[in-house]
Amino acid sequence: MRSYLLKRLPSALLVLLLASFLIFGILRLVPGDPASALAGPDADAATVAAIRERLGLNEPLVAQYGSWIGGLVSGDLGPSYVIGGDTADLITGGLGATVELTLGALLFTVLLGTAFGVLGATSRSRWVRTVVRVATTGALSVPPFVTGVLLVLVFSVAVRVLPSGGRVPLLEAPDLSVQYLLLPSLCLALPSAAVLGRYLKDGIERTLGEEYVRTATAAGVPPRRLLWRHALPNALPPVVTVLGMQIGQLLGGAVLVEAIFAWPGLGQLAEQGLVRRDYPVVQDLLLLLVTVFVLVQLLTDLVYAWLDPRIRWE
Amino acid sequence: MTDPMTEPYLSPSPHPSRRSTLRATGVGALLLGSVLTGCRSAVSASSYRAEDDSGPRRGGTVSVAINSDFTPSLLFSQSSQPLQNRLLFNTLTRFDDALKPHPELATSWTYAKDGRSITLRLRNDVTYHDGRRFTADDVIFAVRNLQDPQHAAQLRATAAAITGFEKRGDHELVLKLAHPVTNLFDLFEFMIIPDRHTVAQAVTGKTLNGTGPFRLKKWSPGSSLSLTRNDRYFRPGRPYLDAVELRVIPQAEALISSLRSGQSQLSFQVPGKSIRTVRDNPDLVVTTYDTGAGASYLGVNTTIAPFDDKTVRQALAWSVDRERILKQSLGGYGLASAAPWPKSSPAYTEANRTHYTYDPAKARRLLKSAGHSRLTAPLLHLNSPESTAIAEAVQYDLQQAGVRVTLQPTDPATAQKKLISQDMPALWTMDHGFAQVQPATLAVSAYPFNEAKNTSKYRSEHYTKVVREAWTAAGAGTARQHALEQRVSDVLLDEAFIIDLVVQGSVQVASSKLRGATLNKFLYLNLDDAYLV
Amino acid sequence: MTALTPTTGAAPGAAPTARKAPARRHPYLAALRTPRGLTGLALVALIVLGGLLAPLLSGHDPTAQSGLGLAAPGTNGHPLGTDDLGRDLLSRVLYGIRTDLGVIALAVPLGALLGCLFALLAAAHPVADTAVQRVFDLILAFPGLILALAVTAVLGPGRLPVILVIALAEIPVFGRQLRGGILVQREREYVVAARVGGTSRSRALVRHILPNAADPLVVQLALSLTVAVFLEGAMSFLGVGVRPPEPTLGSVLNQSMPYLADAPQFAAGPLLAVTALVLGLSLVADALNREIRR
Amino acid sequence: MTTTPSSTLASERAARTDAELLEVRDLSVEFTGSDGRPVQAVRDVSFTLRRGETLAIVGESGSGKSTTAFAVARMLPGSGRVTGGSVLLDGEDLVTADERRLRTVRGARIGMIFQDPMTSLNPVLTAGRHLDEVLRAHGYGDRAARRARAAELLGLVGIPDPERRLDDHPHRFSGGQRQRILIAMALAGEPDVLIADEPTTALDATVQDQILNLLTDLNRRTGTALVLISHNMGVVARTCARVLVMYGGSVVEDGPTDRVLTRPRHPYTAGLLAAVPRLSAPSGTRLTGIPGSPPDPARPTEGCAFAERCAFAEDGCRAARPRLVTLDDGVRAACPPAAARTEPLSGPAAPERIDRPAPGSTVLAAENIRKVYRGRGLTGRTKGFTALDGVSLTLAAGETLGIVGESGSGKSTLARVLAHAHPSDGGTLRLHGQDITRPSRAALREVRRAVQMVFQDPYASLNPRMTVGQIVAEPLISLGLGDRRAREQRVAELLRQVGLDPSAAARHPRAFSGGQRQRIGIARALAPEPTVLICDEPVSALDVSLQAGIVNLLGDLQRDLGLALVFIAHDLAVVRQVSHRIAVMHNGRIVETGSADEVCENPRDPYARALLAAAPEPVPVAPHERPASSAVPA
Repeated sequence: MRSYLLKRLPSALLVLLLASFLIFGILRLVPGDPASALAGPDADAATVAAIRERLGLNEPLVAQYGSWIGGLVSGDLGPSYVIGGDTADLITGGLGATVELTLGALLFTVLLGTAFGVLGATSRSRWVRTVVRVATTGALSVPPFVTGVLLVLVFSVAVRVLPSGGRVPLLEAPDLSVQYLLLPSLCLALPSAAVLGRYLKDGIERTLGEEYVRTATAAGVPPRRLLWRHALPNALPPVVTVLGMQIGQLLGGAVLVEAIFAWPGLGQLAEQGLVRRDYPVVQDLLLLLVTVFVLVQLLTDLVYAWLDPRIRWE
Repeated sequence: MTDPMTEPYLSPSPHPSRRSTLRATGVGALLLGSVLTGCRSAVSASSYRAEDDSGPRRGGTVSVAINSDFTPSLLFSQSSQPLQNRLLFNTLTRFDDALKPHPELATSWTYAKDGRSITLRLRNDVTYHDGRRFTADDVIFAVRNLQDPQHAAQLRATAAAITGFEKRGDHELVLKLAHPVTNLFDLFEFMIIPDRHTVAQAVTGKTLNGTGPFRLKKWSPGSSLSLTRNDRYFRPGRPYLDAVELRVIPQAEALISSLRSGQSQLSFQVPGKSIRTVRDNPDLVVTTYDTGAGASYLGVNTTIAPFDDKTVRQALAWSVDRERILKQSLGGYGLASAAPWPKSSPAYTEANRTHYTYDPAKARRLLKSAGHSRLTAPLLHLNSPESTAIAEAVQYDLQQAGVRVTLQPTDPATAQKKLISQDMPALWTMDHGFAQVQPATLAVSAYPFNEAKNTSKYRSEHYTKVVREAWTAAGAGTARQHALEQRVSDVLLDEAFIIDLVVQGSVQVASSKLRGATLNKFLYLNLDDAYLV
Repeated sequence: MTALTPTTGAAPGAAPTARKAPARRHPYLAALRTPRGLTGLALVALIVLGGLLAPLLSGHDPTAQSGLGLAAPGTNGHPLGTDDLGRDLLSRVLYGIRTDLGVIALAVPLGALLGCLFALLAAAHPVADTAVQRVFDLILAFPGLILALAVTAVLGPGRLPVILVIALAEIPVFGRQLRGGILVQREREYVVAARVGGTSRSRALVRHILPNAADPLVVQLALSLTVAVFLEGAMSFLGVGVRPPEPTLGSVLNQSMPYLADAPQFAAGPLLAVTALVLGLSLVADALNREIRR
Repeated sequence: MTTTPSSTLASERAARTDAELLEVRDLSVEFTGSDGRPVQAVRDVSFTLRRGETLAIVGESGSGKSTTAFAVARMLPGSGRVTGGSVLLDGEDLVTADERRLRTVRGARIGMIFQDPMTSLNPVLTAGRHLDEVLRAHGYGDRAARRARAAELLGLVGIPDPERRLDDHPHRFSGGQRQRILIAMALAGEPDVLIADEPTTALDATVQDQILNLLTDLNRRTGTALVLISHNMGVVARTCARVLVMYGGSVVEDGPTDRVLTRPRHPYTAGLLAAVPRLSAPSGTRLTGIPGSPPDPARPTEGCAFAERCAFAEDGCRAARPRLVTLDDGVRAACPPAAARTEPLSGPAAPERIDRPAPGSTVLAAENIRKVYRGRGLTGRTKGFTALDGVSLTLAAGETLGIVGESGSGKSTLARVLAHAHPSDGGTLRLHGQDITRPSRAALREVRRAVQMVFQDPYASLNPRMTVGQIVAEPLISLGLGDRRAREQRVAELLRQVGLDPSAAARHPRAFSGGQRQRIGIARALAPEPTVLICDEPVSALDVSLQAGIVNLLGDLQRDLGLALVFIAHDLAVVRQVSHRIAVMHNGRIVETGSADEVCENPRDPYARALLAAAPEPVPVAPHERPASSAVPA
């Protein structure tokens, strides 16, 4: 395991380095700067220049990049330019929310995806299979922002069972928090669950046709065990890869869902930061998202290896 | 940790049995039902028993839905989110609807005869949230603070007119003015008086030490600003509310849902065209303030041909159907007006408002007289749904008059930069503020109208002259002042470098259980007298 | 409980059938003739025709505004009613389809092409392979919508950033798939056979490896088109889509959101079109996938 | 999941010792073809099996032998369904039994073993878990008891150190060991019948030998009846007392193995026996085949399915499907002329000598060739695998060099190195004396013209996207030989040369059978007029009756074109017949070389001797060497 990680580390770092160039570069290319955002609509050019000077925006780009990376390495992210507060505080605040949302969505993705996959592949009832197919296709063919608005209309406005938006941190009041979490994570999870379900269904169908399942069937192993003990573990590795990619999708999709459900997460922060040109916030945040993605990929590979003994022992 | 949702004042919902049944079925369908049934509900926790209004009562939390977060770095300028200013801080005076100032931290004031100084007497029973007493030094600091260009306050010109301070004890202060200014009380309405020792932390949002009715409990960036009652507030027995929570809900539909679901009790940011969805809701009360939240205008860059021609600009002014824009793009909330002034403004006249009306034939005639039959021009607008709807309507109207317009949806930061650096294309639509107070403020503080330097790059000696006269005339509300203000209006309407479309009123959407919430002229929320029934 | 008789695997006795049956149709055609494929194709055709024939089908200019404001279906000869600015909804939906088709029909193939070029580059040399894979990782790691915001801020509004963002997002999707396909096909015996027969490396790639590695790409193409429809919608949602007043399915749908509770017919048209298009494309993808894997 | 306790099974078993254990009556099976029409894979098959009996079902691909076996346990894959007849297990009809009942039968009454031990074990479960799952399904004791029993079973099937190996995953076992684990699984429920579907086809000859010994041994020791499905007459001869020969979905002959082998009654059985290459056949003799190709189940004929290929067919054969008729010595045959015939059908034909010229000068020489495959584990540790370890050989013009060895011996790698499909890591290759180990681009072109290759798998080695014409023309285009017209003519000529109609050029490979595809592969290899043809297991994927056609074709081509052939195979008998010289490979080395007859008759190397001994011959074995015959144990 460790040697595997060591081997993957350079390329992961390379991705991070490239990402940092890209993030830094894109931000400087985007017109509008934090100084004019700060100065307000009635500021004169002198004011803007003063603010630019104070924020260090007049320094050469290389120096700006250096001080950014230097800050990252020393663990000091510095203050945000426009939004206010320390960048680190802003990001940790949003991170908690996004992690909650993503984990909630991941839970739904896995639960619904498994249900879709297993029922779709093995249900004897044509009716159940049709329902599953309609559900997965539906989840994939209605845009998430429509799903979100519909969910709110149904569960918060028509039938007031769940809050329409906002968040209570999970550690503060778990029972309330879960209710706030339910709709956004469901909305976020639906497309991923459908994708996962499809892959799982294909995987289960494929593994159920494998000869070792035939062997087990011929030996009298009951269907439930055939499915869960014999077919599923073999269907999982590719599904895990898909799931790893889906986590990326979930993080990316959070921008939209967080807006719909007023979820104060990283997506919102990223959008705000970008709209207001808050360089430190956007830079650190995007780099964090890239890091998370890279880590998830590593984790996916490890889980993949762990699931498949042939790779595990080699 | 007291969670606002679990305050002891909460009452059970009116139909518990039905509610819980629905909850059970609805949530159960969502897989996690079994976990949740029997727990507190996040929904019923926010609702209150409807009962007759038996007068103000103490207690309760009001949740205010806001569409953008509090931005501490913009604390001293007019930001998009100033609601919290009057909750945490106080101003020196407060306008009524007729723009007559009333005491707040200043109990009384006396203008010098020549209008070049004013003596303020301050309350002596005011303390900051941290216990320190409020004194004249805090006012001096507040004025100097606004003079600092880094804080980019729109009323800096007015603040800069204050050139000297004479302290007479801790609670009396004379402000010396470089020249008379008609909008000094606009400054007093606008300027919050922060704690001078913690202002550095204030602009990062760490501490917000004010004298206001509520104190900062916690700012969660991007999520909420939680305030709790200031027990030492100088108005005895106020505020009634225990806590206020400003919750950030950027997305309009989500914001409306939170009002309709009772999760929030108050918002001023329901887009006009969405108000119809809450108007008929018996639990919600829609109140409009005709003192506006600003005005939508069509800006013209006067350095780009053929818009350097006044006739062409006037043709544009005739070609837009303001009533339609009001109805279709803004949901009917506001006042179609060719002039920037809301009805409450001293400069408001019906003649000004209807100076231009919808007359495409006349517009075409004017264009023809200026030698044009077909024009093309880009039009910049913000990429929010509301701004886009206005821009689309304007585009269509201009096209009917023979001006083909390409829309340029732009994100706010880029638009801001172009606004400041005067890089706007030929046409743009945006909102401006500052028409709701003393008319002179508009021309000296609202950037689009600034006589010295504006986005339209319009300059004329005449305009500069009338503006400065109107600003520096001694004594507001006099007939002479009115006449001076009308001259400003005349220039604005005739030159048409800013073509006003609709003066938007602030629309307050509040729970029917919330009473007594008001706004000041700069959209600072005042909840001193607010209570929940 | 669930039935678990193995469901796949060819009938052993049926193997010779295919052998002597008259030469089979091209598998893609065969796939499209299955009920699933036909349904999907019909849906896609319906929507595409609607978009292509928009000028004939709707008697209204999609940007012409009227004093009607939001009007119910049937008002003043507007079959689906009008939107809040009094524009004919049917023509907005139809022209919206047209815009969407224009965008995705350009963006997805562009992304696919670039992805394939990257994959070919990766196949050329192990060093290039590593570099290309990192590029894919990089694109995948960026949240798509944040990328959309940034690209639009740099390039300004319009079709171009939408097309670029969609294309960019598709690069690693196609690239990874083709790269994997090439790696698998390269070891196939018929490729070795061709090499022994004197076929050059490049000719083997073009004649043998690519045609056989391309099957999953065709399926992916259909799936990516659906993703592109969503991405366009999401970009409209964030205000960085195609330049207004030109309608897109996403922008019309977005405009309808404030009225969802009170005037659901506003949302119904665009939603139906989006759903039909996406559903059709997924069915086609599904049918192709099944046929290819046989 | 209810399972019948084993005690009940035991009592049932005790109650019915003398009745027929398994009786299959008029069993018919249908599949749904790719065009949606039903395809009859098995029709009216009947047989009986008594306790402890051993029965073989023999046939070529598509004969319905495996389908029959699967239908007995109701394990038909895909769209397969029983359309008629009954399967009586101790009198209970399994055709009408429900899934729940079938589960108590599978494993407990009928055990099954499958062809490919590589894919028949679940890669993520340990050997112990495999057995545990089965024991658990049949309600065997608690966890500890099951583990003890699992170890016992592993020991029973001959896995050394069973306790320790319980926790190993399948990929840690060799192919033969995996097949042993599968057998242990099948035996775990102590079934009355063991159905083994081609249990040794995927295994090397020496391992095959061990597995067959194990099966017969188990049959003797546990009294489990054995149904062995096989295409290999040799395997059948040494394992089973009775044999059922199937062709085109029907049983054509049925009887005691020794009698069927010595005097086949059905012309197909006779042909099949004649087609099996015999080790005793000397080098340079022709193989015998059956003309034509197997019937298409989708297009059934009215009469006897074999009639088209039968030399003895009469008009009556094509009119009605013949039924099995019991002949004098207990053999039943579905051939009306056979009943009338008194003289035996021609048995194994006398080897026919090929008239071939003597080898000429050395064309291809390899010296000390090495090839190492780099390991590509997850950990990145490069644990190289030496596939070729100092191989030297020479090949003369017009000569056939046979290379035999088991899987992993490096023979396929050698083929690819010789054909320049893979580069070698050491040593020298010479073509006509010139060093071509690392050829320049131009030299490589010359090498390609001179050295061509025929591949093992006729399905995988033809690009499914191209027409036959394109495939055959590919080397011509690549090597720039001839213009378009010339190429077309050459393709037609080549197709004729390999015995195909030139019209085949327009069709895709999928329209052809395995044997025809292999001819296409040969035509492609011949296209640039090579002097050396490397044939990597060219017939091992083909049915016995078709092998002869390909092998003889290669012989004819050698004679006509003066080709030097490298003929790689694992079947010694075939190699001996076609080769001048034989090289025996083992672990990447050539352990023995010599003239074909010499190596086969007097092998010096112990490994070569073992290889020879393990080759099964389709001749009757002495009764004491064979498991319990039809005699019912008292």
